[in-house]
Amino acid sequence: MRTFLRLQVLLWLLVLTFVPTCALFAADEPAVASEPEDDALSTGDNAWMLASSALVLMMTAPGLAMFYGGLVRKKNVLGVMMQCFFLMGLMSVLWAVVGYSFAFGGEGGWSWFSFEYFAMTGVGSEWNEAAGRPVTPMYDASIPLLTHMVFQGMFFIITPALICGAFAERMKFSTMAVFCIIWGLFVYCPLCHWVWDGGPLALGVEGAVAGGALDFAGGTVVHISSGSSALVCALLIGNRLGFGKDPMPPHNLTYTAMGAAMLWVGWFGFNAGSALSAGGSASGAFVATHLSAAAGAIAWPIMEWITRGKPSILGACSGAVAGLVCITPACGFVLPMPAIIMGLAAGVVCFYACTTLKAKLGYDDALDAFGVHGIGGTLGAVLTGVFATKHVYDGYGGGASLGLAEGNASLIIGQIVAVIITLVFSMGVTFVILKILDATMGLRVSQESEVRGLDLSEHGEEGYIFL
Amino acid sequence: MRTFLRLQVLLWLLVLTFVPTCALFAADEPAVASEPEDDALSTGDNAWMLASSALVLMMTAPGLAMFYGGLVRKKNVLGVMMQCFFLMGLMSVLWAVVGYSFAFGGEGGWSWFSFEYFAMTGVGSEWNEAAGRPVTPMYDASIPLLTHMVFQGMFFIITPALICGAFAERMKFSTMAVFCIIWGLFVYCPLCHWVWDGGPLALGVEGAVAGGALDFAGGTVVHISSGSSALVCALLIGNRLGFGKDPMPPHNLTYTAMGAAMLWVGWFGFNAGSALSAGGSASGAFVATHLSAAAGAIAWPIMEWITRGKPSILGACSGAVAGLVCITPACGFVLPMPAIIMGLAAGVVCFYACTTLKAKLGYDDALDAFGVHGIGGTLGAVLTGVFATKHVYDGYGGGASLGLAEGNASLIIGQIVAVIITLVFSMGVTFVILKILDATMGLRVSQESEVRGLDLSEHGEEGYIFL
Amino acid sequence: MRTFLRLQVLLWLLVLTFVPTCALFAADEPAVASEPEDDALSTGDNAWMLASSALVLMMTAPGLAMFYGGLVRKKNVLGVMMQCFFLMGLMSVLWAVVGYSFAFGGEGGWSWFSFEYFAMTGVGSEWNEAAGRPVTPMYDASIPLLTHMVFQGMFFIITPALICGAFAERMKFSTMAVFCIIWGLFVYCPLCHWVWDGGPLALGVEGAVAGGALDFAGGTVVHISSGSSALVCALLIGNRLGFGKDPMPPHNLTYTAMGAAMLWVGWFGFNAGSALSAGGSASGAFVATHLSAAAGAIAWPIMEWITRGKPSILGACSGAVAGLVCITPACGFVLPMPAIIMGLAAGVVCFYACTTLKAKLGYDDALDAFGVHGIGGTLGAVLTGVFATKHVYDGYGGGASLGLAEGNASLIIGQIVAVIITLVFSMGVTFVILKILDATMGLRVSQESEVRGLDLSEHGEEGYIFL
Amino acid sequence: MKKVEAIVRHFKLEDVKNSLTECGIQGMTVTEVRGFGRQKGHTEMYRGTEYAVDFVPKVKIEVVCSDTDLKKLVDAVLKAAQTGQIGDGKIFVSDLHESIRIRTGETGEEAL
Amino acid sequence: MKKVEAIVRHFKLEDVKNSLTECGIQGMTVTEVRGFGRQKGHTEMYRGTEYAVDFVPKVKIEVVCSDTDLKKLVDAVLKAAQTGQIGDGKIFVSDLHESIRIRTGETGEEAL
Amino acid sequence: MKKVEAIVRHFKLEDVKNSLTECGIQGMTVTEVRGFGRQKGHTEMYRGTEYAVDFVPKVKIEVVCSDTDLKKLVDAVLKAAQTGQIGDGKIFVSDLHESIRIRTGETGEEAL
Ligand SMILES: Nc1ncnc2c1ncn2[C@@H]1O[C@H](COP(=O)(O)OP(=O)(O)O)[C@@H](O)[C@H]1O
Ligand SMILES: Nc1ncnc2c1ncn2[C@@H]1O[C@H](COP(=O)(O)OP(=O)(O)O)[C@@H](O)[C@H]1O
Ligand SMILES: Nc1ncnc2c1ncn2[C@@H]1O[C@H](COP(=O)(O)OP(=O)(O)O)[C@@H](O)[C@H]1O
Repeated sequence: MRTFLRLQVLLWLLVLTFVPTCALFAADEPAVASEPEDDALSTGDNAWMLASSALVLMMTAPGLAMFYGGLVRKKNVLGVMMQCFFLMGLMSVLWAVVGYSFAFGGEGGWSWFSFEYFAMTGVGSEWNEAAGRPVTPMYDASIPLLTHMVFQGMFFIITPALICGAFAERMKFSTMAVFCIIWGLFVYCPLCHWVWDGGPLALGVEGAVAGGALDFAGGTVVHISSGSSALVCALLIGNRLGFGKDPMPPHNLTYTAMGAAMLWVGWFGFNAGSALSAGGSASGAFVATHLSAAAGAIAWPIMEWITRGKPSILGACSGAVAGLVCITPACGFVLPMPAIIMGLAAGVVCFYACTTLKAKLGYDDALDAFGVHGIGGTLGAVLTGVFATKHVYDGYGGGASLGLAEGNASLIIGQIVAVIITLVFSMGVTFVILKILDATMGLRVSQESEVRGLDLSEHGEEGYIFL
Repeated sequence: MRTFLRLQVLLWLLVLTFVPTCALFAADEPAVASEPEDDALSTGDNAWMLASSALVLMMTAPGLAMFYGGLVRKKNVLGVMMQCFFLMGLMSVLWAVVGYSFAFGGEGGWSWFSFEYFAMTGVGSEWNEAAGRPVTPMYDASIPLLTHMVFQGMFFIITPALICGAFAERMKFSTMAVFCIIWGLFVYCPLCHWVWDGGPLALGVEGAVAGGALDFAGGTVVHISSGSSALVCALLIGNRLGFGKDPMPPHNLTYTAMGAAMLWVGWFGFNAGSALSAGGSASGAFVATHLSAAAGAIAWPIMEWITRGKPSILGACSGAVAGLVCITPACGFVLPMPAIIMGLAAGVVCFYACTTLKAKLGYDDALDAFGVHGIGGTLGAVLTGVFATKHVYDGYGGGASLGLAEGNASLIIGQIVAVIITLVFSMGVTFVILKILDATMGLRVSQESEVRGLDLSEHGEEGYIFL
Repeated sequence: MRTFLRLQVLLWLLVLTFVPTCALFAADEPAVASEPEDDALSTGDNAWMLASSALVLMMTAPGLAMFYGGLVRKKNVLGVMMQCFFLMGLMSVLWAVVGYSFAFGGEGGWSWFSFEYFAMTGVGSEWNEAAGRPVTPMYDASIPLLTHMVFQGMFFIITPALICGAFAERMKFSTMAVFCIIWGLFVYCPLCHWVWDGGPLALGVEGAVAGGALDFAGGTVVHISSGSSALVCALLIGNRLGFGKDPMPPHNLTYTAMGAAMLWVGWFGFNAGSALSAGGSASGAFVATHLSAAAGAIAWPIMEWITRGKPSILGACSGAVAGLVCITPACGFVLPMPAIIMGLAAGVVCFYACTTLKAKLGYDDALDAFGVHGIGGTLGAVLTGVFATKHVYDGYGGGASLGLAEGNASLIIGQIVAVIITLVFSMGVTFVILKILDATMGLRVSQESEVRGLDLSEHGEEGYIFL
Repeated sequence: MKKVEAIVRHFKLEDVKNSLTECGIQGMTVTEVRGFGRQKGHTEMYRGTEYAVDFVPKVKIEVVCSDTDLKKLVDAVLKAAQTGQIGDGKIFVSDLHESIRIRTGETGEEAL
Repeated sequence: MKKVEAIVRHFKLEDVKNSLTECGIQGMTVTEVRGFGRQKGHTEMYRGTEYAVDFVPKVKIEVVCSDTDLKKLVDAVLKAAQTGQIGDGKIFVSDLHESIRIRTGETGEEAL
Repeated sequence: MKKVEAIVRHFKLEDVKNSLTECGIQGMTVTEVRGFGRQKGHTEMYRGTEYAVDFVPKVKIEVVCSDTDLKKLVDAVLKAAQTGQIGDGKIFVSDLHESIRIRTGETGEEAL
């Protein structure tokens, strides 16, 4: 068993070393003598996009790592932090080798297996004989392809990391890693391609399903996909030992609160960075993001105050995250006040999803990845169809009405269809992946390991040694 | 009692939902067909301002939340973190609905109740028929109004959050929330209007009091106002139970140190962002900020070293914050070396304020909000009158001398007058607000709740569950 | 003894106050009436450089402070955090007064004692009579000298802070401070001058040693210098009491992990900021940095997995840092895929350095400053000579081959020579400094203080009071 | 009166508490301890240095009871805490001289 | 010799310590414990899941004293720790066989 | 049977454990405690407020042994824990009524 594991690991290492080595030589091909297009690079846009990329990485760790880490029991704190941290490594390498190519390479349409950018071909800069200097390929007029690649790569990290909330405290680390690789290539990449690379879910693309949908920063691609997959994970892996019997309170809410704050800060990069520039659109997305988070951060604890007499910091944090999730697809299309409404709605709806609904259904989505990201993302995608406005984004051209609130009903239909496709696709593929992994590697640590905690059993370390 | 509370809460929720809904339709008014002015938008300036806004939010949480959270006793750690976090939600929504309009709307002068930007009217982008695209209103030539609004909104969060240091470990959460709302609208907004929106405290404005004053990033508006209000709070709410008898050491200085470091980092956004652009002024403010913080971070522990034999990390952190506070009004007007002097002065003066002075007077400003922000802010405002120089800012036009060190005595008089007005106004209004709240809601939790700690009694949660 | 200390401290304080005061008047000299050159300032470049400066400060604290703080025993957590925090103050003031002038003032060549920028002369803005406004001196066409100064100043903080990892848990605080001052002026400044200010170690400079070397963001200047000095420190100060006998596990790996994540995020400022602009070069450096960190973050734990059966979070963090160190000299010269190879190599090599090698040699480099920064930096400097490519940087002009992989062997020779010079110089000077300090102040705290822990004995504080 | 000290596994605390309250015990005091015994600890590895962590986290439950309740109580603990694996823990019983309720000053079995 | 174990409220520790030193006690040992008793714990609510936290934080003070000092000592604790509210805690007294000062090897009451 | 409670310095735990296992002891239980005694605590200063921290961190080691092993055991602790400085700690010995191994239900010295 262990030998098998080691072999497997060695294999990976070889592959990981091999692929870039090949690419190294691939990149050594004779440089094309075309005219440089990078004169149009805007340092302002690039400055913002680089800062945004840093902010989005900060969301996964320390952000999500602390947020999730604080919510589990002490014996599993390193387990979840390690999942986040390791994914920062694993998914980034995967993205550079094939992920970016799958997601953003090739033509539109359903198929997503393009090797156009395989191992960063054509992404890095190249000596340009005509210009007499190295030239950086551009994504569009204003930022380098490299910037676009690395910014999008940060999304490829945090999306599977969000799922880890569902199977926290019991999943095998090795299986988690393999799951995230496959999930990334077979769920994230296609969705990303369909929505953001002119695929059949994008608004305004010819032949788009139900006219296509709007998703500014990842309501469908990131949150619905991860949240719904998380539900499948929670169901297939089963409840934690002692769930519903033993108390499993968050072991360090100070971490959770600080993690939530970092998520909030980092989300500015996530959402306003999705403008891919530093103009008015980025400012609008920034404001909408902030106000929705703010509204969520008060709505949830106020619900607690009303129904239970006390507002909690976990409620404020959960509400802020719910507000952030909900505004994600909408932030580049809505005005500030509707952003507040969306945040309030997210706070109230996710509050019920995580308390009443979850309790009724009895599944153990340990850290509420589904309740917050699945439900909040769906709500956000639908409300985008309501509040998107021509005042912010001229989606149909010529200043035609956009959202339901402006009197146009077609967008919301596209939104709902996109949500359904995302839900069905994500959950279906996740189900298949998990079934296969369950049969081959096994999903869950042994009962003994679970009782001892993942920190010791999976990583041989302890979180705190305070004696 | 509890029913009353609930009703109250419900009411708020309604108001909060209602106002934006109105505004939604308000924003739907026919778009003006004016020429777009946003061609002059500088992506570089906007990139820096968006990054700065993110940095300033980071100051409140994790920054201030960790800084303050570490200083209280373990049983109140969530209490102070919750205050910071909840204010991030509450003050932001308030700012969008009326705060920004009060602070930056309408004409100059003493009156500040303008509804010009009520519920973000005229702030968000709007479909522009003439241009055939949505157009973002600009603050001045280079950044959108939205950016200015959200950047200034971050100040509206952290300023009341600073006050929380004074009544930490004993204030009722509900009263704290109501207090901050009223304080924001009746202390912060007018001060902001008077100083930064061409009001009677601004230098160079016709009819300015005593010629007006300089305040680059909030010496008066943020630090003196919050610091002096904090003193009133500490006096009116009274000392913590057992103050002076039981030991009340900081429960987690590692948090305090990390929070202080994040405050330092975030303060670059606060100060250099106050240039509202990314040119030489921002660079100068950045450098002055950094050097003053640095000087404070060594001055305070060296004072401890001399007087007590040991430099402490709490001293280094306190000194850095004192240096940052002190340079805030001055950072855009002084050269690097005077910034070091200001930092050294702040470290030494605030050291005495927090140790000797406080001990003598015997009030319980739990986390030294007055000693650091009140005293440090006052010192900074006065020293701005000394060290401001025409080499950095041409305040009077034509290269006339600015500060006392350059031989001009009129600026420092304006500074001192502005300080006095701010002190009297802030403390007076705070006193009235607290007296009213004391009579209606009560300021303080019950004795039993205080003994148990705010985490459990006000929020029903525990910070750490390490068993 | 104590009186002596106090006197000493007082003296410092005087000097620190005196120098800037002089400078204040120095800066008051009649302004030159030259033409302003700051019209060429790029707000985009400056926006990115200011954000980068903030990011690099964040690397020292909270980043490094948490990373190192988590690795020591609980009783020394404040000790290491204080070292980081205090250095943020001390080194910054030193940099402004003389450091920047030594490092970047004057002509090239071996000598580095220039007082060109002494006490910020000519760095801050100045009233320009011709332009009728204050003018900010520029570093090169696009960013102010002030920005360059503060960005480079952040490096001057973190470099000695890295060394603290070697003598953690036993060094006297006062000696540490004096050591860092001398080391900064006599090791860091010259190296910086030789490599980055057109000195004899820079590629393409006339008379460069062995043709000069490439060091984009500090492989030699920062990592080899600090790492090798760290080894000397560890050897001269001796092992911790009980080393090899008592268990000394990291007391808080959650801090270490979060600190490593912040280092990763901050390193984007360190490396991509070293482009000193926000164009394609910054994007390329950003991507290389991210991918190398990612590769390191998987390589090290996979090595653990293979050799010991379990991947650890400390391994993932160490690997990420190793990858970051290794790519530092190379990030602006290599393509994405070679960056992955360099990260993998760094993960594997540093893993062996910190486990097998260190165990064999038996020195107590408490936090592996040498194993990670010394070894990783050396590896990176050499591999820069292998993978640097004309596709990214036209080092020799005209698109001539650069690295060994492109067929040019001369660069790698320059790299190796630069490494050797850096190693010999840093270790030699460090040895001398330490010997002198050992004879005068003493390097190590008393045995009793070491047993009690530095938090109490050196600073009179406790990290956590959780009772 | 007798004082019973039971050292049990961490995750059995909830069960033991329930089992004790079922058999009528109204009070107990719990302490976090670390135990050394036949059950081996584990090794932790930090950057190549291996540490043997010999002490296993356990929970100590102290209950004072009347001599008559002793057997019932011991049986309750035995039943609830047993897994049959090495490391289940011990029960130590000793005599108590006196017990006093601080609130009222009551002494003896009344005070329990 | 007697060993006195007093389980008291957390925020009474300072008072009890002072009270004990006043009546001449020169040493004691304190442990953090959690108590279960008449005083009910509290419920905590995390995202809709309610946990009953039955165990209340208490402090255990152990003092070894001579038989003659016993009464004085018990009275001192009683006085300092009493609030009259449920949850004030208990005092347990047991016999001690021997006590030794590690530093000197002294035994018996000399060792205290 | 006897119960030995040794309160020792924190950094002596490893030594005492080794010394005990060498003399054949197979089990012990360790608790973090804070001690008050001749050894003075320290003062901590936070922003000008000085706190006297009277309680010094110590470790309590509990070992149950047969009457015959007692002397050997006490000597082992004495030897390993002594530094000769004030604050070395105490050893308290009391009688034990019964001991039971939870896993098997064995009682008496068999249970140790
Ligand atoms: N002689 C002893 N004195 C005090 N505590 C003991 C003694 N022996 C065992 N213990 C405690 O009992 C626990 C369980 O003992 P162990 O030998 O591991 O398992 P088992 O009792 O099932 O054989 C230990 O962790 C320790 O806390
Ligand atoms: N039988 C017992 N054995 C051990 N400890 C007890 C026992 N009964 C009570 N205690 C301890 O005494 C504390 C106070 O007891 P409680 O019943 O809450 O209040 P009171 O003693 O005022 O009635 C409990 O928290 C527990 O730590
Ligand atoms: N009477 C006592 N009862 C319980 N514990 C005591 C008593 N006296 C001392 N101790 C414990 O022994 C430790 C060492 O005692 P101390 O007086 O400081 O040193 P020494 O024993 O060397 O004189 C104390 O910290 C305390 O934990």
